Amino acid sequence: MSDKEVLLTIRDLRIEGRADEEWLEIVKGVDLTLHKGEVLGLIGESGAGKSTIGLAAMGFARDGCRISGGTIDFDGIDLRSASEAKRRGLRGKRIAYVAQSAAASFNPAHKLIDQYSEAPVQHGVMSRGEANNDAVELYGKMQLPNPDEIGFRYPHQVSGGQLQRAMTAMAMACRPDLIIFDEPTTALDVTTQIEVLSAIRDIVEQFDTAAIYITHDLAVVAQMADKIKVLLKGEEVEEADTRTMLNAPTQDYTKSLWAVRSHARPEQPPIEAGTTPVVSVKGVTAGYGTLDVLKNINFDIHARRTVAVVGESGSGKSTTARVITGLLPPREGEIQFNGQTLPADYRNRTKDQLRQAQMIYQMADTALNPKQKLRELIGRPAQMYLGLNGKALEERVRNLLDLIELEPDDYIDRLPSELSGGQKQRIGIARALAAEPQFIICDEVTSALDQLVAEGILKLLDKLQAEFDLAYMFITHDLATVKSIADEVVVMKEGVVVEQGPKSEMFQPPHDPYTELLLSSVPEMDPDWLDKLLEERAAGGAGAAVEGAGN
Amino acid sequence: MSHILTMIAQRLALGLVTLFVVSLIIFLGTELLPGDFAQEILGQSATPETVAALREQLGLNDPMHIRYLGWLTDIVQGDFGESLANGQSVAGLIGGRLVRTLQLASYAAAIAVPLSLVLGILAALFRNSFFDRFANASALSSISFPEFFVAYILIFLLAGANGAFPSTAINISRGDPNFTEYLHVAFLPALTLTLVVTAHMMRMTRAAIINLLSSPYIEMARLKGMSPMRIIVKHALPNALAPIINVVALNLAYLITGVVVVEVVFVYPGLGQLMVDSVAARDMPVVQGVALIFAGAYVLLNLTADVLATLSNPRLVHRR
Amino acid sequence: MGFLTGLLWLAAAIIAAMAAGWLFRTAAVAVTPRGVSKELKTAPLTASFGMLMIIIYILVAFLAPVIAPFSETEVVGPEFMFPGDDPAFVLGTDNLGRDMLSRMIYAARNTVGIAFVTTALAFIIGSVLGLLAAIVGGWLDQLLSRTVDVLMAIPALIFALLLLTIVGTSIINMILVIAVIDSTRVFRLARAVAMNIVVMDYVEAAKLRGEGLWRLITREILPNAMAPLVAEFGLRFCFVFLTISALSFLGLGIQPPTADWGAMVKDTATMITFGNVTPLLPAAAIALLTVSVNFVVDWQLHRASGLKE
Amino acid sequence: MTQLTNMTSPSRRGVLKGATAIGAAALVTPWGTPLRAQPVSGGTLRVGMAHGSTTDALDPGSWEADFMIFQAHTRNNYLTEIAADGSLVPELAESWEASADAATWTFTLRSGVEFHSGHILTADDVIASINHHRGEDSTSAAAPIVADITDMTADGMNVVFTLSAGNADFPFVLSDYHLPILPAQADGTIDPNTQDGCGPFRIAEIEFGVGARYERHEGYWKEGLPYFDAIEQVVIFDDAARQNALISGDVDYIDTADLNTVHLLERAPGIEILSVTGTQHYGLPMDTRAAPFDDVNVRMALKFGINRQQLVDTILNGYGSLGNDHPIGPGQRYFNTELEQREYDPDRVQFHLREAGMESLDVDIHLADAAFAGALDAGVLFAESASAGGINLNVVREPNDGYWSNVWMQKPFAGTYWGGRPTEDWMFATAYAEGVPWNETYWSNDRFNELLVSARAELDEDLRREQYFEMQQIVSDEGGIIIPMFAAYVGAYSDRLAHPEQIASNWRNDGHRIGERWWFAS
Repeated sequence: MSDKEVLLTIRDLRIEGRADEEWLEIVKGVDLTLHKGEVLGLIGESGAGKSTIGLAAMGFARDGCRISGGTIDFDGIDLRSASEAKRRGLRGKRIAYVAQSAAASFNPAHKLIDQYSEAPVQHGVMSRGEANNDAVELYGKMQLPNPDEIGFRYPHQVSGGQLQRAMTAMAMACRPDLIIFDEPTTALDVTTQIEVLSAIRDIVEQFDTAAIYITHDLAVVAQMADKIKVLLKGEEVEEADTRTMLNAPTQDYTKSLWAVRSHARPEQPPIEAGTTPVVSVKGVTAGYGTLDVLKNINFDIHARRTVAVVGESGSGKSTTARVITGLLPPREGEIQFNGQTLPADYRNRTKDQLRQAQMIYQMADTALNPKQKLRELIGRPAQMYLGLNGKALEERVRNLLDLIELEPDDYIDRLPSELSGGQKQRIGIARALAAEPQFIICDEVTSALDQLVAEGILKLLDKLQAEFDLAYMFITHDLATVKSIADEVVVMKEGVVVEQGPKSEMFQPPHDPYTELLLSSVPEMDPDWLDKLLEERAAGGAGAAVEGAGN
Repeated sequence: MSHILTMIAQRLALGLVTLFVVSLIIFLGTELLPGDFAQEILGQSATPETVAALREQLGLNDPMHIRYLGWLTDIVQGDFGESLANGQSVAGLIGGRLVRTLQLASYAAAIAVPLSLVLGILAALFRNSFFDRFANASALSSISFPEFFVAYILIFLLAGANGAFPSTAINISRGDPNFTEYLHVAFLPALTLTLVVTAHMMRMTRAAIINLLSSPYIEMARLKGMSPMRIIVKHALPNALAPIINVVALNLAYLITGVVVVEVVFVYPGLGQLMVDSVAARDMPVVQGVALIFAGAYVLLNLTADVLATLSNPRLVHRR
Repeated sequence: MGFLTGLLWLAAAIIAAMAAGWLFRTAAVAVTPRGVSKELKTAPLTASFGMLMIIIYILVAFLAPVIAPFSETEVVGPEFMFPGDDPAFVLGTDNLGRDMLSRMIYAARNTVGIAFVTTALAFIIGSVLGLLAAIVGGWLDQLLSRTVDVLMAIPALIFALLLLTIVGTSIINMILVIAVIDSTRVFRLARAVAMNIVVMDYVEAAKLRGEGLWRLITREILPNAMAPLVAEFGLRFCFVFLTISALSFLGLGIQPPTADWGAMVKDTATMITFGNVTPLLPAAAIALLTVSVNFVVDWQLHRASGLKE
Repeated sequence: MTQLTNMTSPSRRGVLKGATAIGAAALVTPWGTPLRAQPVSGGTLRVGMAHGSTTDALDPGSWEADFMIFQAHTRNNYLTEIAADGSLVPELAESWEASADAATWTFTLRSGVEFHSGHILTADDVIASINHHRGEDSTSAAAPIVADITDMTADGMNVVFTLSAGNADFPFVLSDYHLPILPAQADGTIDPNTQDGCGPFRIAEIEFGVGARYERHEGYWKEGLPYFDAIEQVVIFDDAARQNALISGDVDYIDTADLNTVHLLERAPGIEILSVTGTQHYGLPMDTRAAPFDDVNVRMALKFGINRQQLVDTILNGYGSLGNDHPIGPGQRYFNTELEQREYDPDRVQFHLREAGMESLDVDIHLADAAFAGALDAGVLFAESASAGGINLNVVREPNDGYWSNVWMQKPFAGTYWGGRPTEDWMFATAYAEGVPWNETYWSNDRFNELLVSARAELDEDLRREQYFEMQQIVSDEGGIIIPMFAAYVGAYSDRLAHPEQIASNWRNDGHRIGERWWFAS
């Protein structure tokens, strides 16, 4: 690779971000060299400064950030000293960007093809007609269905995986020398992720475009990058070519990243026959309007057991949770709690019934009232259900903060905005615990978190389960998580339970075809994994179902 | 598109109900006012005998519900009735004034809407700059002056002996001016109204746009190398249209229904004065007629706003 | 020339205002406790100026009897004296020969007080109902929303005129009537804002916890709906002045001899057509307060929006 | 909201002998006084008026606002006319004759008077026009003033009126603006909505509450009149707008100038101010049945507590004169010149309060600017001055809307204004006699009521004067109304207009007859 011409050189890059009117350094002297046609993977946890560096490669800093030091040289142009107009001239034309969420990054008001042709037309690369024809061609290359027609749709009419491919096509519109991919598949289901990854890899190779591929997922970056740079808190940990990095990392931090998936829950003894499950979902059919989202769902959850409900978006996992909590009364069937039928609507449940079933949400950001301090967030259920007040309440809150491993004195008067993502999720847990429930629904609680952090949360949940005899229903799309935490697994697809049983059975063949597809789509830390998988599927394996799995 | 037509039909039906309730409220409200038509029209010269005779003659002695039902029966057949005061048909009384009210509202809107959009867009583009704050402060100042006072200041500055514009719109009631004459004569009233409504629309435009600037698709547009102006106009504005359209509709409704003070100051014969006079005289058929027109204008403008806001949102036009 | 001089004066006024704002901010940062001063440091000059002005208005309102040279109602001199005619009357006298300056000072008390109470009431009514409609939904939402639709379809001024004539003019009635009419506007905004908040997980969590309606509204939704409501408060506050002066144009409004800026503008407004600046004084007092309030509101809104620039 | 009739000082000459009056007046011109300059014909007079409503109507019984009263005199003629000097002169009636008991009146009509429609005036027109206001089911505001007529008969060009009782002032009644002569229809009634008339101008166009346009009536019977070719009348409510319209030349004449700024208007180039004082007066009536106003000492305390000069200076800006708590103006025939002018006197206030057994007095006064222009300010000044004598007067602001039905004669202490009546008898009988509908103070005084009846029939000039003097004394000292000021009619006009030397003071706008009395100077 190094025999090729150097395209991008970054030296001693320093970027500051503003917090409370003070400037803090968030990127602390990073160097980076990228040759033409080369793909660099940037990995690190949130807060490592990956995206910020990626954007800085375009001479761009987000609002509230500023590039405070170092040089950025793109093909002989000093991006720091260049005029804004000159930088604008490069963006979209010679350096393009593919954002994490295509759904949010496409302008909802314009058709895809108009957004495609905007950059080439505005930068004077092509006429509008040429750009439109080009779009169709690239859509085809990106393996989008109906390439002639799909551009004339609005973003909301196109599925997430397709949008992400359309965005990659859009980035390619001016045939840039460099593309920044900022976590392009993070928001996608595993089965969709594969298509997008392969499409991106093909097109980058085809046009010999250099790329910076930003992600927190090691297995993904292993498929995409020629070389990998590991970042931690705005500083480089190490850089090496992909295979070297995977096989022989030199730094402890890197090694710890590589070793993440170590948590495994010990096998639980089988449930004695005749034990009354804590929660029992019996023949539930439910939906919105006339549409049935759930069809005849049945499963039990016992004390001290974790049931993982797995499926891709739209499979009905969260709807099941809504039925159990009483937010969505089922059309048919019922929910039993310790053998007692619960009123279908939460408004008809007693305070104690409400207390017994708690929920932890996926997005801690929206699940915690941003205007309440932890004292109130955590204390409220205790106050409400257990009648604690004054000193007793304060004591309880401190106790709960201890349980979730946050220093009470330091945190009790903080607002959610003053916490990190993992800490917020811990608060969600503490809030659920405060009610002293028997049963907790965990809705994708780790999917928005970095792996190390997620690991910590899972451990904590395990510990708490043992301590308080809790029953968990664990909703997730991530099979790795299932492996590490579940006792039993329920696989759902399009509102139906496809397969269910103890974890040990589920991860052993033979599988239901859908379960098979899910399992095989989980990226592995092998640079050749994607190639092999695609080959297998081309040969007529489980890949036949891939297209149907898109949302 | 059929769901939009359904929405329009539903909203029109709802609008009819609104009109009905408005007419009921106005009727009851006017009934509750102290004094009735006979007393008010005779004023200080009322004697018990003449008041009684007038009531008898106009049927004001009938119970309230009979009179309301009578009016309702007529209105359903499209008959607005006649003024109690001078027997002129309400439709005739309203007709000419409605046209003039609409003319003035359109004139003011033709200045105010583009002006506030442009100012709002510029303020969003140069946000927190001197221009932004100055435009904001000026707009706020202009709406903190009462309308009649704004009118007087404009008259003082732009009309009078050597001013460029007439101080009153008397010439409009003197005869039908042609288009350019109209623009000249009605300039000051239109400008006054413009100053009154611009601030609200401008601030909303600015806020609606700025609200979107942290969206990922705006960042995307910036990363595609688009100019700030293009980002605001092509990327932010289309998505900010719904709240802007809404506030524009509210202000247009105000231009039609709320301009009695400007009418008075500029001697502009519009509906507002008719409404105030009729309320003062308890001339129920006219009050009801004008109230219906006002409520109707409000309902229609709101409906139009909602339809436009829907049309501006591809998610609502092109369902999956 | 006249235009240029005007421009110069304007520039001087702006510079003076900003300087005052800067001085105020510096002083305020120095004397306030750490938490507050940290917030204050973030205030732009416009907002500092706005805060300074609001404080001055409040001081003037509270200290009116102390600082006013004459009483609110006493006839102290010949009518229509111009500023400068007599050093005793700094701003001249009004149409009855009362001291303009004293009236202006007392009016701060009445006008600001009434406008504030009215706006606050409108917000309490409008936002509680709006939040209620959003959170309860269903028939209650339909009922409230349709009612508000109907009320808004009636021109506000004419509606106010009707209601005030029915219930009689007194300060209390006026405050109630304007507040009720204004609350329809607040309702729409509050409902729209709350609609976005009620779908948040933390509201769902609170509902599932079994929280009562009142607590949902006051603790979960309202604090998060404050920013847009506060922004609207700034504008509504100013519209209340206008409504009061428009009502006095129609012969309703604040009782004489109570001094009130809106009515003072109305009483002397005709003078402006002869180039006499008397009515500009109360009008400017309203405008300055409005602009100041909105500067502060804009700052708070900007902070709340989290848009960092 | 305006008065039924407004007229002044029908002067010196005995009204009974109407025919002689013509003879005297005819020496100058029959309908005016000596002219300042030779009138010129032509031009369109544009008039801006402060009052006029979209609820106005053509029916003469409903006329109330100045807009319609001006229209009335521009389009119509009346049987009698009050000349600019205040004397009663003939118009459509050439002469009139009364029986000895003044209960039967014979009016001889002018012959050959042509209506705009070409119709020629007959006695039937007169009977039909007056009948329109009579009868049980009359809705006319003028019903009370024609209630005394029991019968009317036509005899060629004579009309004989029979009254229920003698009324020496009857010819004055027929000049009332509600009583224009309109053409009779075949069934012997008038069409109240007709636009026909026999006045100097015909209606070309009229839109209520907005304006009207009149064109010269070529067949007008008054020789050489009118001078203008056409008149445009526009309603301009707003004081500033009206004055601006005059200054900028959009109108030539405005009927009302804002008293707050009239001194500024006066300085404007080419603008003249027109001010006449007549019988228009502002009052503050108290309900004499209600405590504390049932005590004459309380009433006196309040009368002494008001600073009349201050009100005239401030509220009227000097355009008016002091009132003496009775409704008779200084220009009237029997104005009591011997009555001492009441002055502001806090000591007397206290004296009368003590007499009433009070230390201090707390009362509410209910006012709105609908009562009279500046009523609220007047109330404020009254409260200020009264406080020195120990009266705490609280001014309650009432809405303009509905003032006359809701506040006036409903609240015990309010405001009022009267355009006045051309004769003392008419004024007293309208608002001071016991039990009459507009006795706004619910006042009753035996001696006064006695005098009212005897003075009406009294033919001896000196005795009559004596009786009216005493009545004024009684009203002033014991009556329930404070009348602090007589207000001038203040208008303004462009100096391109010219007018006769003497301007009528019975009404605004030269008795609302500027249409036929004024002309353009060049």
